[in-house]
Amino acid sequence: MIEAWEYQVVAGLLFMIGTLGVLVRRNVIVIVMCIELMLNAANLSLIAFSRQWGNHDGQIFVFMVIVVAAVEVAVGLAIILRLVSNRDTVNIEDTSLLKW
Amino acid sequence: MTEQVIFYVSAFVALISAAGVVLNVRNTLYAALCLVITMLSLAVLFILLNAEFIGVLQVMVYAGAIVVLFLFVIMLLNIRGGDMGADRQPVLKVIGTLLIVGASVKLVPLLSESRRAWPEVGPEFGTVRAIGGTLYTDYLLAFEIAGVLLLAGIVGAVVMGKQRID
Amino acid sequence: MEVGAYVPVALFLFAVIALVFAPLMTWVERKQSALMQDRIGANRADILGIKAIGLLHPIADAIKMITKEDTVPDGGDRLLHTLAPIIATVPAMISFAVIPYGGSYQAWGAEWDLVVADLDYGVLYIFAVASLATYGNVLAGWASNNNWGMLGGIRVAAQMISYEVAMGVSAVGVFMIFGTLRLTDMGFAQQETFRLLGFVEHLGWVGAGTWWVELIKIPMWGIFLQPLAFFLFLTALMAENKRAPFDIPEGESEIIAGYFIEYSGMKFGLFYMGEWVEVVVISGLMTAMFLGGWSIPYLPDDVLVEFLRHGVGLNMANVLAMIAHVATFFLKVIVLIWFQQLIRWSVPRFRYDQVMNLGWKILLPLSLANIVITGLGILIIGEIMN
Amino acid sequence: MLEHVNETIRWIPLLPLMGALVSGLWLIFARQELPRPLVIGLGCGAPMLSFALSVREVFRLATAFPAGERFFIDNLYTWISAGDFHAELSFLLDPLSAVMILVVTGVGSLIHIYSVGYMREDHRDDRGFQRFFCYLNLFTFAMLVLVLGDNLLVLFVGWEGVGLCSYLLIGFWYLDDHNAMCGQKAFIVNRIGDFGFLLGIFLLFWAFFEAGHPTIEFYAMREHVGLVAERTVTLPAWLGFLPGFPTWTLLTLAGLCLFVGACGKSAQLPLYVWLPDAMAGPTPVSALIHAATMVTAGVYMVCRLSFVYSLAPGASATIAWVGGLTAIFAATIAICQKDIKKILAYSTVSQLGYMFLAAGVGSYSAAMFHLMTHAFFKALLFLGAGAVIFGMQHEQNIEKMGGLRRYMPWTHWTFLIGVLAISGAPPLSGFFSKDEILLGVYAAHAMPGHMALWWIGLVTAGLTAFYMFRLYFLTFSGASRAPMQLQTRIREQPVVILMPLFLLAGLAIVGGLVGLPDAYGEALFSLPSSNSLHYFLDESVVSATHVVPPAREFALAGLAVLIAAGGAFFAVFLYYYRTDLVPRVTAALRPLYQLVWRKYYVDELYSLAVVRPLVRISDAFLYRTIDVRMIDRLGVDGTAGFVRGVADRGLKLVQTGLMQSYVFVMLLGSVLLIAYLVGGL
Repeated sequence: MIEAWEYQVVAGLLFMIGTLGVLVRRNVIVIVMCIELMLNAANLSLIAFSRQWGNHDGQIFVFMVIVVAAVEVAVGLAIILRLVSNRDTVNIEDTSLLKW
Repeated sequence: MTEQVIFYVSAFVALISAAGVVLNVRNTLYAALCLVITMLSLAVLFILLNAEFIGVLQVMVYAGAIVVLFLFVIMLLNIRGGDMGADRQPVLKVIGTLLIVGASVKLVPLLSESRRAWPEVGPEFGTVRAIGGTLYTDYLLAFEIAGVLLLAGIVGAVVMGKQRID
Repeated sequence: MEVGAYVPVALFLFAVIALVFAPLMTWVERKQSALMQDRIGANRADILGIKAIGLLHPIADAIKMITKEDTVPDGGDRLLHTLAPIIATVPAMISFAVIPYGGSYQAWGAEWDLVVADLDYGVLYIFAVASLATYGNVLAGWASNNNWGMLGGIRVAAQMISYEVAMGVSAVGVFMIFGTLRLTDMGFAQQETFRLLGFVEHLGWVGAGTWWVELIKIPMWGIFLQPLAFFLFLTALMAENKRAPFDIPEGESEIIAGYFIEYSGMKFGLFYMGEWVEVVVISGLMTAMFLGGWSIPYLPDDVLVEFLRHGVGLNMANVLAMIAHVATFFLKVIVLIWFQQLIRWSVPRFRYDQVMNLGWKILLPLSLANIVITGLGILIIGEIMN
Repeated sequence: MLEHVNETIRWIPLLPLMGALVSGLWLIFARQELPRPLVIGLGCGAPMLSFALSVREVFRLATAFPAGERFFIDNLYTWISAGDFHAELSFLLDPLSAVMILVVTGVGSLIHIYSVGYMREDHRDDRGFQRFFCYLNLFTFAMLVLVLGDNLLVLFVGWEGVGLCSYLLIGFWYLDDHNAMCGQKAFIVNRIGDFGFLLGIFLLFWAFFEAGHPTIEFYAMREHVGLVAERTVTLPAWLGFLPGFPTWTLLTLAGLCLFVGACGKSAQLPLYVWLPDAMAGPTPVSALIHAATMVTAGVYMVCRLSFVYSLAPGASATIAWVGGLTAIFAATIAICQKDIKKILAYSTVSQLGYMFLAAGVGSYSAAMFHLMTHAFFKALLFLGAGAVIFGMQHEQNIEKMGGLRRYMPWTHWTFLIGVLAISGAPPLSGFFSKDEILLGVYAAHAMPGHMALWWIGLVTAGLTAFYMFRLYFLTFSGASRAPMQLQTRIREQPVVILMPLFLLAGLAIVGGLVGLPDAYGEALFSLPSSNSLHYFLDESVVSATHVVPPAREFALAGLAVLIAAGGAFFAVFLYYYRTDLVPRVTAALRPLYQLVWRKYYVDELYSLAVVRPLVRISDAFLYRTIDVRMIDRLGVDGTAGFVRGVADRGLKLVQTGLMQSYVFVMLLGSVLLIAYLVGGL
């Protein structure tokens, strides 16, 4: 029998992998993908909790997260398109203008 | 027994392909494909957790739309490589990686301490009707705000995507 | 339902879909186009001089496809190039699993449900699985290392994402009417009839049981309850299928053949097979949602079984009903396939901007309007009924 | 208490609100006036409709239910809900508020109509016409909320609302600095009173909360007031000079605090100073707000809370004495004034003093009666004065008028009726109401010094007759003292101005009959209980009963009439027959005249004792030291400078612009936090 904590372990590891990706990768598109991984880790965790408590609140949260993710990707990728057309790069380290 | 096998296989695939997203430094497209596989395995886990509607939604939205968008952009920009240029902050990243690895190692024993029995859930749990019922009553405001958010997202994407901003 | 009951059913289904319908489609398509273009059409292939109105062509095609050389372009991605056609074909096939092609029958102590997987979220399953097929086409374009191919892939991605929205939203009206996403439930619901003029009685204009009110009865088919949704949904599904007039990802005149430009042999054939299977899936789904599924108009299942059992006994009555229903279902599917062919060979290919305009500016607003109208209708009818 | 829900009540205040909103929002967003007829229709239609509704509902209230059940309630929604405490936004129509809404909407409608004529040629300000009606409607709304509110909070909303409208309307011609200053003065003085009023509300609520009934609804409070009657408070030692030291009942304290608010709103000593200055507003405003309705809010409040005051004799005595002193004090000032509107203003203060006098001795229904009749004849007088001012091309000095009888006969006759009514000439309305007050004072044996108060009332009646007739003769009789070229242009006013005058004159004549004292009714018409207003109001207010034999009642009335007639004859003598005596009399009484003419130097005293020191302290200490030196330099600039210094030297180095360094810091923080939380650190 699989229990809640095993799902949480998977979710936690997935989140760690996503964070690692955001931290080490330099390609903006991949970084956005890794953010998706983190969101999905949270989704898995919420779904597991929803199952654990036997109510639907967690699933509703996941629904909302999916909505937010869709919007975020649409706008984020549009930003990336602008980035490439303006600066011809997808490297996050080339876009450090926003500082003092 | 079947449940265990499905869980371990899906979890393993999810983690491996997630690692694939991160570690695949040479080809962005493969990273996107790894992401799809992660999403699909997560959908399997969701369905295993009786969240069937959300599982299907996961496939529809993440695999069917979001990652396709990624593919679209990768192909539109014709990005054939992966990361480019030299790393400017290697020390930071090494420390961060160590932190993450350390936290991951602590994670398993930490979470395994709190065991709690799975409750039985009825056949209604996780169905479209049940989720819809909750969504349109208790979470109606959140649902409507989500609608507004989507609209804002559409407008934002259109404005950002225009070639020339007047 | 026991597992044993549906394994043969499923096998039967795959056999019908993959091995019969898809090859037949090639023949239908050729014959139809020939008919519409005033040609003779496929009539050359023969075995020992027997031509059988061109029905041998599918076999000839299959042999040709299998024996052709399979090539991968230089600089292409060998793995993805091989995987792509499979990814494009398999989802289409498995999406048939939730479409019921008959009702529920009791024979010899067992219950026979003529559906492979009766899922609570049936329609969504088809949407989800169908959206996966996109990967096959997109990756094919990418893996070919060909500019036309990649343009085709980009077009596929854009078109799929655009029409998925309209597709999902236009179906919502049907979900609201039937109150379910389960296709078998929809099938049972569509066996009912309603009185077209019933509202005059509910409004109290005439007494209960007035003969001309009772006379005009209409089956509760989706197409009658949701006429607008029928056309919107069909349009969106056809756009998802990427066939003419929505075949801009192929766009022979612009980008040669789009995403499968570098394909040959059975891989090429798989793309076509996927499309044909999708045509059948579309027809099946439309039948299940809008045309009453397996039901015979004005003849509910139980009435039919009750009628038959007096002559042949319960078991055989069920079997006969099953046969009649499956035949009805496939008849409707064939009509819809024919209708799609008619459109395909009548309407010229849209321009890219026209496709996008149709999806975002016509289908989506109309679908949203349909939801609002449906909601109002349900409210008003609910008020009248009470 | 039987409750009768009546959801029509809400439309009585809401109609004027809608009128105000439509015209106000239109002005804000369209930046131009609506067509004139539309403004008039909207501005006058709303209060008139409201009046019609009021009449209908009051009629239903009075006829449909037996005494004791006349109680309509209209609950809009629950405004505040905290624990056991619920404050509803609801309206209450009982006999007390019935009288008030009839006066407010009835007199208000007439004044709205009058304003159409009065403001039609006002071009001092662009879009002034519509703005004026917007404010008037808003005022009507606020006043109706005040009188219809079924708890102290709703009453307070209306209370503040009328204050605001008063401010807006006094400073209506704000381009003139003086008018704006007068508006501010009214507002500030009112605020001082409102502070006490709020304290009173809190005290009352606290008392009822402690007694286990956390409520501020009037009828609920009235039901449970017995529980808090015995509660006392101990005064601090430095208040040892107060009577009754060291323990007061809580109700006395609360009643006094509330009365401070009433002093501000109803212009009683020592907070009356704003009302004469409020005459800077257009004359219809003076008639509506500063004579007929708003200033009576304090009287209404005291009557509404009569169940509190009847249990707080100390507070009642204070009210009576303040009212009496105000009455005579303001009457003396009015004798020497030259501005027609200021005379009427001081007369208003004086009459309000009468009302408080009545309320203080427990004759609440007499106070309400006088409130009503005063609304009729004072509105009439003000509107007549407005017509005079209008005819005289905005000349307000009565020494430059005279002989207007020939030019404006109709105005003259209606004005004369008003003068007679306020002087207490039988059988006009003022006679009955003033007599009932004096009778109440005479009979209030429990009140310390009630005979002194009675004499004060009598003298005031004489003074009133004197200064009103002085005003009348100086304005309307004799030869015109205006410049020749102005004399040729004086004309009678149009119908739209005269019509309200006629109606109000009619009311001023017959208005007293609703409260015809029983003794008169018995003697004249053999009606046993002719004082219908008194019996009608008896359900809402806790009235003291006083039994005076009819013979003595007639005798007292005769004495009052005699004194008033004396004052009037004195005025006739001085200002009609022997006008040459006036300068000599004033010269003979020079110091006294000067004192009264300068209004006892009260404004100067306030300026010296309160305003100047306050301004000095505020400017030198609060503004220059606290605000500029400490808050601005140390607080605002200092914090900003400090943050900027820190950020400039250190923090900006953290902002690398490289997203991943931010991610690293976030990661580090989260890991540390989680490690701390799970205790694994």
